[in-house]
Amino acid sequence: AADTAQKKLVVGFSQVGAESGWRTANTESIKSEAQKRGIDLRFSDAQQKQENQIKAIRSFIAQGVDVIAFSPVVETGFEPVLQEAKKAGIPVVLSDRAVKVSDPSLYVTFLGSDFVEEGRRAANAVAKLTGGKANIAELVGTVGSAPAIDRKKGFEEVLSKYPDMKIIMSQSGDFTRAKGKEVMEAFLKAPNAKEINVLFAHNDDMALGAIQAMEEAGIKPGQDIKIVSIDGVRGAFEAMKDGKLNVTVECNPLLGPQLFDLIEKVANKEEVPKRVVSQEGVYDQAQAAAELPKRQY
Amino acid sequence: MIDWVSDLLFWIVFGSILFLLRGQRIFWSVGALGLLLLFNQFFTPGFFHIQILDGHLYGSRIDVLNQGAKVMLLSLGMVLVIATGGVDLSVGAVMAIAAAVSSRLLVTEHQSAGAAIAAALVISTLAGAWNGVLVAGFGIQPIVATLVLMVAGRGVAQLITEGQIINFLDPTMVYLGNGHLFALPFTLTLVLVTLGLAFFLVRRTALGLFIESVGDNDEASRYSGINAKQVKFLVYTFSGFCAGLAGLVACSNIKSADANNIGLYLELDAILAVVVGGTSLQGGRFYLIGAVVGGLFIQTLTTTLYARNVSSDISPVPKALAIIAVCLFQSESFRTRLSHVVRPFGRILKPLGSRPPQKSITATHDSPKP
Amino acid sequence: MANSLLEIAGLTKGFPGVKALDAVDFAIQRGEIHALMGENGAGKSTLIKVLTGVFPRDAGETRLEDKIIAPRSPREAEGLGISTVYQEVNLIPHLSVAENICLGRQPTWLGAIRWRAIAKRAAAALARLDLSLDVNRQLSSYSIAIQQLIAIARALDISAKLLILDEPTSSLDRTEVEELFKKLRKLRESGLGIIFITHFLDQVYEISDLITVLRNGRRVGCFATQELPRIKLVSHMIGKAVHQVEALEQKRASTASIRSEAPMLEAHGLGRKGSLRPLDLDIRPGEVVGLAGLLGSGRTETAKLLFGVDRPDQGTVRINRQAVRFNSPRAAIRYGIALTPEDRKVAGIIPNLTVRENIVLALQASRGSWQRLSVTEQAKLADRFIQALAIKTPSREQTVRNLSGGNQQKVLLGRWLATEPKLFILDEPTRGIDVGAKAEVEKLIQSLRQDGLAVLFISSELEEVVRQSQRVVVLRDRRKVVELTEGEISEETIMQSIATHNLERPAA
Amino acid sequence: MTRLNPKYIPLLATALVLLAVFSTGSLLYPNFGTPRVIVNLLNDSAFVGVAAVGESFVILSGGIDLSVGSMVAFVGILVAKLLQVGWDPFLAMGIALCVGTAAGVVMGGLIHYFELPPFLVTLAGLFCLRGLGFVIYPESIGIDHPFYGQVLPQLSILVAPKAVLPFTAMCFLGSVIVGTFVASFTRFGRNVYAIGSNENSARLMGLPIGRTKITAYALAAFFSALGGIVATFYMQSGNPASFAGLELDAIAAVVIGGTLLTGGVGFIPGTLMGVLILGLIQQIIIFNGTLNSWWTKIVIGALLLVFIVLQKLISGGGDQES
Ligand SMILES: Nc1ncnc2c1ncn2[C@@H]1O[C@H](COP(=O)(O)OP(=O)(O)OP(=O)(O)O)[C@@H](O)[C@H]1O
Ligand SMILES: Nc1ncnc2c1ncn2[C@@H]1O[C@H](COP(=O)(O)OP(=O)(O)OP(=O)(O)O)[C@@H](O)[C@H]1O
Ligand SMILES: [Mg+2]
Ligand SMILES: [Mg+2]
Repeated sequence: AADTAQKKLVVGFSQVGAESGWRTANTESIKSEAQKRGIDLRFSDAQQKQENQIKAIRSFIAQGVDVIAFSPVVETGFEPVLQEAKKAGIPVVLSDRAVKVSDPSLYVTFLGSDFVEEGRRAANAVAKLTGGKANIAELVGTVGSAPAIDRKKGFEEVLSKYPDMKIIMSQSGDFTRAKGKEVMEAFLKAPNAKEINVLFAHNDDMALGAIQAMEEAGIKPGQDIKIVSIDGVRGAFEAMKDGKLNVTVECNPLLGPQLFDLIEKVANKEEVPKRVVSQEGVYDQAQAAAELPKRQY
Repeated sequence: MIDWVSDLLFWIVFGSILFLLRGQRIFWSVGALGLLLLFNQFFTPGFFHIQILDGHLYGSRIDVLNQGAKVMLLSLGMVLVIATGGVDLSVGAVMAIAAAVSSRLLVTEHQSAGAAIAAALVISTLAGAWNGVLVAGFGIQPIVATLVLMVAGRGVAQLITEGQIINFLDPTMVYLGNGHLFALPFTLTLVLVTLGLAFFLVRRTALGLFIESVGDNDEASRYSGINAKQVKFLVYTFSGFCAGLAGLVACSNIKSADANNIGLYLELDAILAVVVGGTSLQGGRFYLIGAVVGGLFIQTLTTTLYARNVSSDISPVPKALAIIAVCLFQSESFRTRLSHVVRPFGRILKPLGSRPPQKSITATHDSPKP
Repeated sequence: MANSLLEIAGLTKGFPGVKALDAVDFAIQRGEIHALMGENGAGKSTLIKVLTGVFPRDAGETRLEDKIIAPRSPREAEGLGISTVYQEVNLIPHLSVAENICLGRQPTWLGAIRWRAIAKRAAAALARLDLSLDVNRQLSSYSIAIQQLIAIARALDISAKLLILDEPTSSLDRTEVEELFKKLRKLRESGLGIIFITHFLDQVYEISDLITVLRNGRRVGCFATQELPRIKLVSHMIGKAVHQVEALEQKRASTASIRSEAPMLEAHGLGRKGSLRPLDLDIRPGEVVGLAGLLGSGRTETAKLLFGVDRPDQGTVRINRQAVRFNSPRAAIRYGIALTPEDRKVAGIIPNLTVRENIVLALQASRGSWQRLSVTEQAKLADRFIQALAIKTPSREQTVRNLSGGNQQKVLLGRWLATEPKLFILDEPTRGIDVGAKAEVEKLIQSLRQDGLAVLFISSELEEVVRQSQRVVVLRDRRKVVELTEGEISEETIMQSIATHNLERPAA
Repeated sequence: MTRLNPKYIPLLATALVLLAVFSTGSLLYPNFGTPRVIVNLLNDSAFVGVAAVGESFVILSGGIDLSVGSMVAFVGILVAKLLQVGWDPFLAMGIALCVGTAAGVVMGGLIHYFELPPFLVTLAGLFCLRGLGFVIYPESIGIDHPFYGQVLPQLSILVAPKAVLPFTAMCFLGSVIVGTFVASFTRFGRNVYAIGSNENSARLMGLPIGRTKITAYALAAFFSALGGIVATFYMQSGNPASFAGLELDAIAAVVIGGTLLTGGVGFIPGTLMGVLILGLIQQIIIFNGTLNSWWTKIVIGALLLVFIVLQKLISGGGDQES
């Protein structure tokens, strides 16, 4: 045990990809924290593919790292490779997102936000903004992706409690600004477009695209149509400051410090809780100006 | 009332264009576009609604023109590449590079919009030239040669933006993808100018003939004294240029450069547009205008699916079926089979399908040779 | 008659703009070799293709052994006992010779192909044509003539009732043809019916029993070969009276010409390892130099080296006394050299472009892409050669793929004539073109010569070489063996020099 | 033996490149040149590999199949769903294979009878299968059938200390063997080559064009479906959104393996090597462990380029151009 204290801790981390500003911030946070603590980080980018992630984990096992951490692309499908990790005696820490496994001992702990909860928070924000009367247009994330599924789930769960709030249009915007704009343009041309008074976007990027579409159609975003989105990236705060976005539900990407606290504990065989929730808030226009300078991503 | 008149006018114009095109290869692509629009006329409320907003036209059909500009631009480059018997998978990545370069210069390096746009176009043209060197110079199969840039190019774009989404507000840059000229989106002008440029390049010079010849029989072209390598190099370079333009339009559209997502999977749409436009993937004869019409068709399809609120889960299915249907009608053997089965169909399709005996040379290659 | 093998009645087939077959009747007996004759584009190949189901027919009836048949694909035709060698070699270039012969009927054992057996069977099939090749080599590594023989070997490899050969001898030299005919006679004795298409009158008279003549898609008549004088046959084919035809009869080219002393092209020690031993060759303006030799003797290789298709690895080339070096056809064209390749399918036509585009192609290429020939210029050029070479096409906008084989060849000639070359290398230029056209081409060559053009003429027809050339270079085993001048040129001397040098060759 | 038949040169070049990649990795990183890494490689590439074997047939026939990725995902979710509602695993797999093959027959039929471009038809196949996957179930489903949990792990062989050859890898190698046999030792296989090289000549030679083409697409679909089943072994789950873009990996592997995209030239073992080269490049990058997201892409592209050019140089310049 004295030996391990001397040796550099080797951690393999498999990231989902670099698909959004949020993800890049997440990666940066993890990398810089590892460097700060002098940890030998083996970083691998899965480019949004689960099979790449499985390859990386298997490779980490072959390389003989001390701890494996990863942000799973999807919830299922990791059982066999986690079994291998367990056999090789390497502890696994999940970040950002959980996995579904029959045997919970396959990972030690999970740090991250709760997408379903984010959806619920967004719905509550909508209720607060509109007093429970809303015709909602929804910009869904990438079809089949975990955040899209869970955020929708949480949102609709709360919605069922408000009879006067309903989703009247829903379409995927692929989590991107361009698609968000394109889909919003189409929404605004529907015959019942006038009824829309709320936009719920599964992430900020799509909301920012939609805002442009509204402006081009001569609609005031944030006023004519209230906008609620998720993530809390810098661009969203800027938009809120300008009054174009109403609420963003934070989903904190800066998990580095919390993650390595956990990893070091795990490496030292200390007890850790099975579930650690990252600290996140819900921000509205009133808080935007104060919060903006603190956002580096 | 106004809508009613403008619709009627639209259909009269469209109908006459179709009538003029009968017997030509692109008749089927334009016809398919017409059918799709006709469907929308009756079944998608609001699709044909058009109004004037801030001094320019505003409506779904305008969106199609504006959003479709990217695919139309790409397909102009792609159609030439395909005509030489190749394919360019890297256009999506090159779009991202162009977007990254321009916005980085604009925002981080504080350069003028003109410089940023010029630099982006130069670099994307160079990227295209790189593909050209691999294919023509080293003789690597086009699909692998361009796969290299497809994979690496997006990385380069992210490297340039350092993984961030760069936002900009420069009016010139914003105008590219959002501005209006003559009450229509400026992107339409951009497409038409590029089409004109391509048209000049291939139809006013002999390049078009060389491209078709190389695509049809590489060896025999060499024997005839055509510099096949040069021809191939040129088309990939031009494709890079077109991708650069499309990339500028794409980032201008959303006033930001999102290196990871700009142009993602758009190479597929561009190839589809070319095929829908009547050009064979085997190379040889190509149809520039067909490619543009193909691009419009695909965008109309996408917009239709959005407008009809078809769930994204299954929206690929109707898209696929529509494309197959278009190509079935382009297929000579399908038409013959159909006219055997359904007699009255045959009577309608026959005069449209089988081309009339050639009288004289038509001015451009975009008309068919029987 | 009880012997009747195949009867065709009222067969009709139209293409857009052309009536390729117009109610054609045809009949063949067992044990008969029946020649099908006609000008380029008369409909011979179409008749074969409709008969064997490549094209659907518009009307008509076929009976094989009194049973009505209507095959919808060559495969079905083969199943009915009709084995066909189509015009142009139709084999798979990337596969080995052995496989090409056995494809589709490979011997198998429990579903697994027996590769050894294939090689053996292929070798045996080739041996029957007196050919011994490395059957494991890729087909494309052999010259077009050898490929033609391989295609015939494939057709002979099955036991059929009817054998159809569409211009099988177009690239073969005399000895090869004789071997083939020997084999055909044997097959005739065994009761096979053979349909034979060619443009060589000699061959028709040598082998066939009956001749059916087609003209413009119509049957002119069926004649017993022995009772039909040559001149009559030609007059039936081209539809002119006998006395008009007589004017066509070719004479030995006149030697009188403006011959400048300075050679247009001189090659010294030109060679390439593995394909051609170093050889000297010079051609003067106003002179036709014939290149004679057997199959694979290196004639095509010589042409390719001179045209920059292959790069020579030794020797020098001088054009108008200036040392030049080219490594691409482009460069050669710049020096005024033109080449019509022997394999027109691979290196000649651009199949999906129009006649007009094919004709202007080389000229346009030499002018570069900026100086585009205007559409009217193109049309004028195309029309000029369509007329001059009597290319049979519904319009200049017809895709070349849809032309008959001989007319495709004429288009290629037109392509190169349009560039007004100084040296014209013709590799089997008369391959597959009809008598009338052949005479036209010969006349053309001579008139070009008189205008001061230098011509290198390659042909497997010795008679033609003799008639055309002022000098003949004889090749053997990829080496120049002798150069015959003016007075010495005759078929006998050429044959002799090939044979003698054969004996002289050191045993290696 | 006599001298090497020139048609094997591209294959040899590919083998040399494979060797070069592996040695590069072994030299650079400890633990790289171990049996375990090789076994991992086979396991990780298994489903792409199986699909690539099928893809080879279509490419050899002069066509292309873009529906691979969607097919793998579709079969995955189909099997997972059927198991979830309590079907027998073998029955579920059998059904999946049949449905997959049927889709291939339909695509082949459209291509042959209506002369539609393969690119287009199979792209439509890609869209349709993806959509149908979502129709079956829009989210991922884990598989906890005992066959997967207990039987499968037993079906592996210890080939070296710490290196277990799993069943998925065996499926992959088996597919390569079967594919090689079909391509080289059956009439169907040879007809595929002939059609890919020159369809018109093949028709005039009396080969069965339609049957061969449709069978080629059916076979490709069968192998893709098998790849989907192997993927369920690999991940013990099905997900309709997974494996987007897998077709490109498969096509790249086939082409890197020395097969001409224009058809008619290539070998199935080449595809095996192509798959392994792509897999090794990824392994090198994972072992490196310091590249960030964009450098990963750039380095993959660069390595791809280096090895393709290397292969081109070894096999002797432009000789294999069609
Ligand atoms: N696929 C086709 N499409 C259109 N026209 C065709 C096609 N095939 C042949 N033709 C036309 O049919 C006519 C007869 O052609 P065919 O090939 O039968 O001539 P042929 O007698 O074999 O001539 P040759 O001696 O030159 O081979 C020609 O005018 C030709 O242009
Ligand atoms: N009898 C033969 N045996 C083996 N290979 C041959 C034979 N004849 C020709 N070849 C091959 O065919 C190719 C072309 O040969 P070459 O150019 O010398 O033919 P050629 O003299 O033009 O005669 P032709 O064109 O009539 O066949 C050569 O590469 C050679 O390998
Ligand atoms: Mg013919
Ligand atoms: Mg020759």
